[in-house]
Amino acid sequence: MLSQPATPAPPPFLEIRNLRKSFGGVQALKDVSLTLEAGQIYHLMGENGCGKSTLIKIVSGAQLASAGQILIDGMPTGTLAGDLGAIGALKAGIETVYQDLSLLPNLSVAENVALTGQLVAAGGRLARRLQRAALFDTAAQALKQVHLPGDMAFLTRRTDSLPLASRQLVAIARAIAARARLVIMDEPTTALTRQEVENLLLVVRRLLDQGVTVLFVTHKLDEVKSLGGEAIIMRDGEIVAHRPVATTSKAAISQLMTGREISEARYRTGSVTGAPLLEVSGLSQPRAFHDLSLSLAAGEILGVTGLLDSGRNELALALAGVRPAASGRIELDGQTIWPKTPGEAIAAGIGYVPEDRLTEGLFLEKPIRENVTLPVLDRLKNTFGMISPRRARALAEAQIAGLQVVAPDVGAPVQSLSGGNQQRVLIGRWLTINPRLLILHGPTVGVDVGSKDTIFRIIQRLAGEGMAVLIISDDLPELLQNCDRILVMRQGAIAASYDAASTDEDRLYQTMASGSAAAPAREVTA
Amino acid sequence: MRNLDRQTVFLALINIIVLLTGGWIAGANFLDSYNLQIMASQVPELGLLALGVALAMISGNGGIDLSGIALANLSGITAFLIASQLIAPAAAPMAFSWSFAAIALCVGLTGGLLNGFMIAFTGLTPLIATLGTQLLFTGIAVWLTNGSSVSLGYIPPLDDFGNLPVLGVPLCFALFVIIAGALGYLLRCTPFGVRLMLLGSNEKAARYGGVPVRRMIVLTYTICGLLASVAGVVIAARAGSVKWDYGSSYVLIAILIAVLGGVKPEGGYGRILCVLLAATALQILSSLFNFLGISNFFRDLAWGVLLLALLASARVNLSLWLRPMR
Amino acid sequence: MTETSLPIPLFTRLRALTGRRPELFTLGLILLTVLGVAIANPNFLAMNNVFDILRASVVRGIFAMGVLVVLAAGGIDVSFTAIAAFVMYALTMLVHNVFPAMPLWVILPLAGLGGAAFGVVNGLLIHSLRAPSLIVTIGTQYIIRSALLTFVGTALFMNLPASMEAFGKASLWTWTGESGVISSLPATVLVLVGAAFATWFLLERTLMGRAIFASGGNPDIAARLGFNLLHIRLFVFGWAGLLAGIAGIVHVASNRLANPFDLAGMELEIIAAVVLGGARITGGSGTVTGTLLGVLLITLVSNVLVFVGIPSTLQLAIIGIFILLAGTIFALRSRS
Amino acid sequence: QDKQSITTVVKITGEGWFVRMDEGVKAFDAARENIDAVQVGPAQADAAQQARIIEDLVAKGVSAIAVVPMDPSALEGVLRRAQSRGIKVIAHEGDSIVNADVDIEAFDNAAFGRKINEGLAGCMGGEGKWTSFVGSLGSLTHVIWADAGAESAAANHPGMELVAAKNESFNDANKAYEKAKEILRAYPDIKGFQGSSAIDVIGIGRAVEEAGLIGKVCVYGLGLPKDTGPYLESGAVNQIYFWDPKDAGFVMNVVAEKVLNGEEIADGADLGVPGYTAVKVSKGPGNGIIIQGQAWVEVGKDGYKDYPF
Ligand SMILES: Nc1ncnc2c1ncn2[C@@H]1O[C@H](COP(=O)(O)OP(=O)(O)OP(=O)(O)O)[C@@H](O)[C@H]1O
Ligand SMILES: Nc1ncnc2c1ncn2[C@@H]1O[C@H](COP(=O)(O)OP(=O)(O)OP(=O)(O)O)[C@@H](O)[C@H]1O
Ligand SMILES: [Mg+2]
Ligand SMILES: [Mg+2]
Repeated sequence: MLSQPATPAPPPFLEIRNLRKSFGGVQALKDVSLTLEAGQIYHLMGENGCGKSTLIKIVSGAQLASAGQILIDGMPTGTLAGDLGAIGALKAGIETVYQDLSLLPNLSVAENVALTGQLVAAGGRLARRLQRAALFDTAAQALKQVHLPGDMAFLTRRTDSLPLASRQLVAIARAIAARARLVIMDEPTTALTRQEVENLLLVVRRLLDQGVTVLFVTHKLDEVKSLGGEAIIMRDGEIVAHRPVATTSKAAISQLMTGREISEARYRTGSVTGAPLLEVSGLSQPRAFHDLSLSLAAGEILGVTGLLDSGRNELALALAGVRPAASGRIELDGQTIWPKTPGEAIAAGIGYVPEDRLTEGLFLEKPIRENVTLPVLDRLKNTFGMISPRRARALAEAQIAGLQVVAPDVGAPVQSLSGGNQQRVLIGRWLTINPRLLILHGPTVGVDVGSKDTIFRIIQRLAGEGMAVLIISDDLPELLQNCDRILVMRQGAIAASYDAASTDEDRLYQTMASGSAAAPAREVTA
Repeated sequence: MRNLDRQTVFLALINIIVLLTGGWIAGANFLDSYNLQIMASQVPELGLLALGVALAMISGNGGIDLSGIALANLSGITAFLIASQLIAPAAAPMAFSWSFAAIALCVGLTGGLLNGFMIAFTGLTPLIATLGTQLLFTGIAVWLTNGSSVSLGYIPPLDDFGNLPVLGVPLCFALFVIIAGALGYLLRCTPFGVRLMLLGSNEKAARYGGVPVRRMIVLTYTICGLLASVAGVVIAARAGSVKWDYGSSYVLIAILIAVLGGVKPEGGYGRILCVLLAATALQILSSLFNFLGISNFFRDLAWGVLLLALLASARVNLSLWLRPMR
Repeated sequence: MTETSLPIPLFTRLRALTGRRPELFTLGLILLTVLGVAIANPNFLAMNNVFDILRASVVRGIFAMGVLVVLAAGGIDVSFTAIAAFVMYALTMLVHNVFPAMPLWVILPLAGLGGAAFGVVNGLLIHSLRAPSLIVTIGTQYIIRSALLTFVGTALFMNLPASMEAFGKASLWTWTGESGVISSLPATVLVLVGAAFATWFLLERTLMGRAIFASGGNPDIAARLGFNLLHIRLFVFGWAGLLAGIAGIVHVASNRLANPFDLAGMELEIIAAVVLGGARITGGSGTVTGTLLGVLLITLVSNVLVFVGIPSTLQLAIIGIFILLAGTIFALRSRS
Repeated sequence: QDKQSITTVVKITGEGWFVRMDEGVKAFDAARENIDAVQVGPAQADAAQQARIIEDLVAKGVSAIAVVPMDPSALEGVLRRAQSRGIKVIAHEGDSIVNADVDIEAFDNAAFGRKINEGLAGCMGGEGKWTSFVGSLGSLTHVIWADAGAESAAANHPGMELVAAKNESFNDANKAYEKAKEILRAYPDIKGFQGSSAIDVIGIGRAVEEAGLIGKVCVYGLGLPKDTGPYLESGAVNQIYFWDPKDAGFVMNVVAEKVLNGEEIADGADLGVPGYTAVKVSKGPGNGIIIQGQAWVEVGKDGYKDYPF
């Protein structure tokens, strides 16, 4: 399309012609054409539900296209892309690191890294000897390239026992081991801390140096900028722009994606009005955090960040009653509370939006109505102990209207919604209990800029209404844009507290990542 | 929503079609009120057990209850052994019957609690847990009776409960319908039911959403136990005797009915009305086969085919054929 | 958090070991049981007992190998006993009526083939109906068993072909006790050894084995990684059927009669044995050694009660309690 | 006039014993123009399934039901309802049933038990340890045979010592085999076995054969000629006792016909079937009567081939 060379040259590595895909009535892809050259990096960007994942799934053979063609080195792979099949795509050198990493949890690291290679060599036929020695060799070499240990102890570990960042690298090592020519990564950095992201970007650059083509899907514009290459921007199942990253500003990309302007400015406009609402003192949990103290006022937005093992997640879970702390004291509005289950936290007026909305938050095949009304079912009872359908519907409708959820009906299953709308349904659930304290854990993970904008506005509105909001996140811009204060956690303790208006990403990041020896840059006491 | 209704209608249609076909090929006897009553009074034993299985399946996490019939028999046996010590059946049949039922329910409650605790607190998969308790309950029943059947003798109130029609409806069937109705109400209309469905659909999300998971599981399996003990009372009333291996073929049939009734074995979805309709459909079909003198082996074959056909029907997209040709 | 370098307590180390190798735990239970029974009745350790327990484990063991493979791939099969009954009965009749001189080395592969055919149909149904394998195999169990009884026959069949008769009587080693009672190690044990070795090789040394564990861990991911789920399912259920067919013939040969009503209701007990051998019922794990130990454990528990002097009326309850206790310890251990 | 219909309900369809009984029922059906006689039975050995079949027959409105009960007490309720709807009930092997018009026993059960034990005692020379097997403790007739055998031994042969009495085989040859092995292990000096279920002797015979004890241990009991044949040939089973289920099936229908026609069956009556030519009639536990024949057969290695079942 746009970057087609004018002179007859060797055919492009991968060419997609007029690809279409529809699910029932939904046109996920409408006539997508695209050319990828060897050794280049491409960023596939667009709002939630614009069709990025669908495009990737078709190229990697996981789904069948409705119409269209895919050519590799100028050779058609069949009239329909799906003819490639998973094994066909792998054979053609296309490796995909899916959003969920696609690691086999119960198999060892070595098997996860090197099994695909043997499977492809066997042409997908399973009646073959397992080459055990080769398996370990290949895996060890590939792991070396992503800076993971290649010793027997690590090679034989089950992958579900690894930390997330290592799993991400194992997935990339798999692509290396398979000698992929095209590596597709679907939002690989959503769950990584900045250090880990840096590490990953390094690996990506090395892949490019080796002549591998990379197709990168992300919602984080900073990463795009840092990697360079070409931006492919999708909207509503179509490619609306294809331009070099270097010459396109972040604002321009946002606008292309959403069709409207998104400000980069701080959302936080209000100020803390209320008295201290949450007082945590001396909170400890072995192997997670120790002697934490913090306070949060009504109407205040407090951010908490830190590396993955800093104890921030455990703090969130402890306050939400999912995994109670071992010792310490939590006071909410002058009352001492000690939530041992989520139910008790809810009763105390704490709402918790978990990190992973798909597995921890939502009931995907259930209607929006039930997803929203879960915490207040008892309140919807009429005199016969029966949930009043009218009241349930009214409540759910009020919530999704207030949060601008785009949905046909509150009876529609949540899985029919896009990521940003799903997240808003989840927030809506907690608003039904009018929480005194709302804990948002990674509120915009995997959410596009447009939806982010909406969610941030909602958060500000809630704070304005006097709710105390605790945002736990590793998305530093998000914290800077929304919070009054930001606590940085490190090795289970609060390393520093910053005034969000007067600090920046670098300083936060240095505090997070500096060793325990280095003193925090500047302590601000609230 | 429309999907749900389609299934109910489908099952109701099966009931009607089998009934009418029966009247047509097996003669008018098949549709006379006596046979309808007989069929109705045969439904509760299996129907109650199937409701228990359905409930366990809905709760998710591989939920299933294999111990139902074992617990039903144990309830009947224990209730008879204790009640006949307390009250002479011949002297005070009414008092005996009520205490029999009460003791049976207590046993069912205890057994259900045991199942619930095993599953909720030890992390044992329901399949293995209820297999273990199935053997345990059966074993206790064997031990209590030395393996022989225990005859209750003719106790009019119990016998009436098992067989007497009131206004044309056998009492035990009426009880079954009332229980099913209550259960359906519980599942569809109360916070407990909505939470159970959500729990079955995504346990982790339910826990994060404040659902007391363990309490729910214990409660669910306790209800299963109670249902089993009611089945035990019905069996005792209808057979006039109790034995440890009565209904040994019921374990799989109860699962069959639940699945035919559209309960999702992965959890999170199921409708009591459909289970009820599946139970009656199976009953009518099996009575029809008996009327026609068709071999019982063949009936089992038909049930297997029916199950697979129903699973297949969920896979077939009717709109594919209904769409007009281009 | 930094890990302290304190010496790790023995208990923790043991737990870590049994976490990696759950079959060690099963072995421990077996040793405990044997020890307990031997203390109660020292006669228990006599050679003929060992033979008898081995003999009683053969059919269970062959079945369990098939169940292990199905469980590892994330499925459950309850139709294998029906398959075994069908194959053993139909094949014995066929051989007797048509080829009475057929040698064993033809009969056993034929049985395997017949069983595998049923199994492949199971796999096909499970794949195409996209329904839980427990439910589908309940359906096929009904169909297979009632087809056998409706169309093939119902009567006990005593006139075994000569080769099967000889196979059932053959012994590897004979031992004469002081009272003149002879006990022998049956040749059928060899079939179990063969089945176990083949299953081990399959699971640990072939791509199919890895594919089975992969699909048991997470089928969607396995499919994305290029593993053909249809092939895996066809193979897994085919394998279970194949072993079931062979187990059926072994059952007939050692029982010296073919009864179409036999083997019914054994399926859950065998699944329990495999689970007690360390395989998770949710799939993705399990070993051949563990499974063999699990089978041994179940056989042991159901055979020793007389020796300890427990009345036969209490046997079922004891086995139930045993499954609950062992299962609970297993579940608690794998959770921590 | 409507044809009369008599349905025979057996414990389980398809087992050799009841297949043979079906021959009798079919023969009766062929012999009577105006009567429809068929045999049905459940697919599983489950009392519940048997009760359901009878209920459906009651609803269908057959003239008479002849039943071989799986568990007599589990059928009382449904049989009472059958009788209250005017259906005649004939039972076989269920002399404890209250709600039956007639119960037919092939013989006096206690005498049958004694007879088996006499044979066993003769083989054992009246000396040594012996044990008995029953299908299940719930099978009334099995228990009567075993108990009568035990009484007879105790009374007539003080040298015989009964050990581990009434082992349950659950009507499964393999279970009988394993039980027998256990007994052989626990009592190495055992001399005799008395079986009750038709497959008991098959399992016991196999255990005896494998232990190399043919000729040293005596095996006597109920058995079917064709099934037990190989063990009779090898000598692992010495003698089997049975009654012909074909005759039993026929005679049940004959009695049903008589009851339907309102005929009295008096003591010493001749039912026209071998073994039932001079039946003994006594009062049953309910309002019905018990008819007893002398229909037992006893064969060893030489005679079993005369019986094709
Ligand atoms: N299996 C499916 N069935 C029905 N609709 C689907 C299916 N998969 C995707 N869609 C729809 O297709 C459209 C494109 O989805 P896709 O997952 O490709 O979006 P995306 O750009 O990857 O979004 P995100 O940024 O949230 O990951 C959406 O409207 C989605 O609802
Ligand atoms: N070629 C190899 N190179 C390096 N290490 C290996 C190699 N083959 C096996 N190993 C490792 O050596 C250890 C023992 O290997 P072994 O072949 O006994 O496998 P196992 O899984 O322990 O046994 P089994 O397959 O019988 O269950 C394991 O930790 C295994 O991962
Ligand atoms: Mg996506
Ligand atoms: Mg006739």
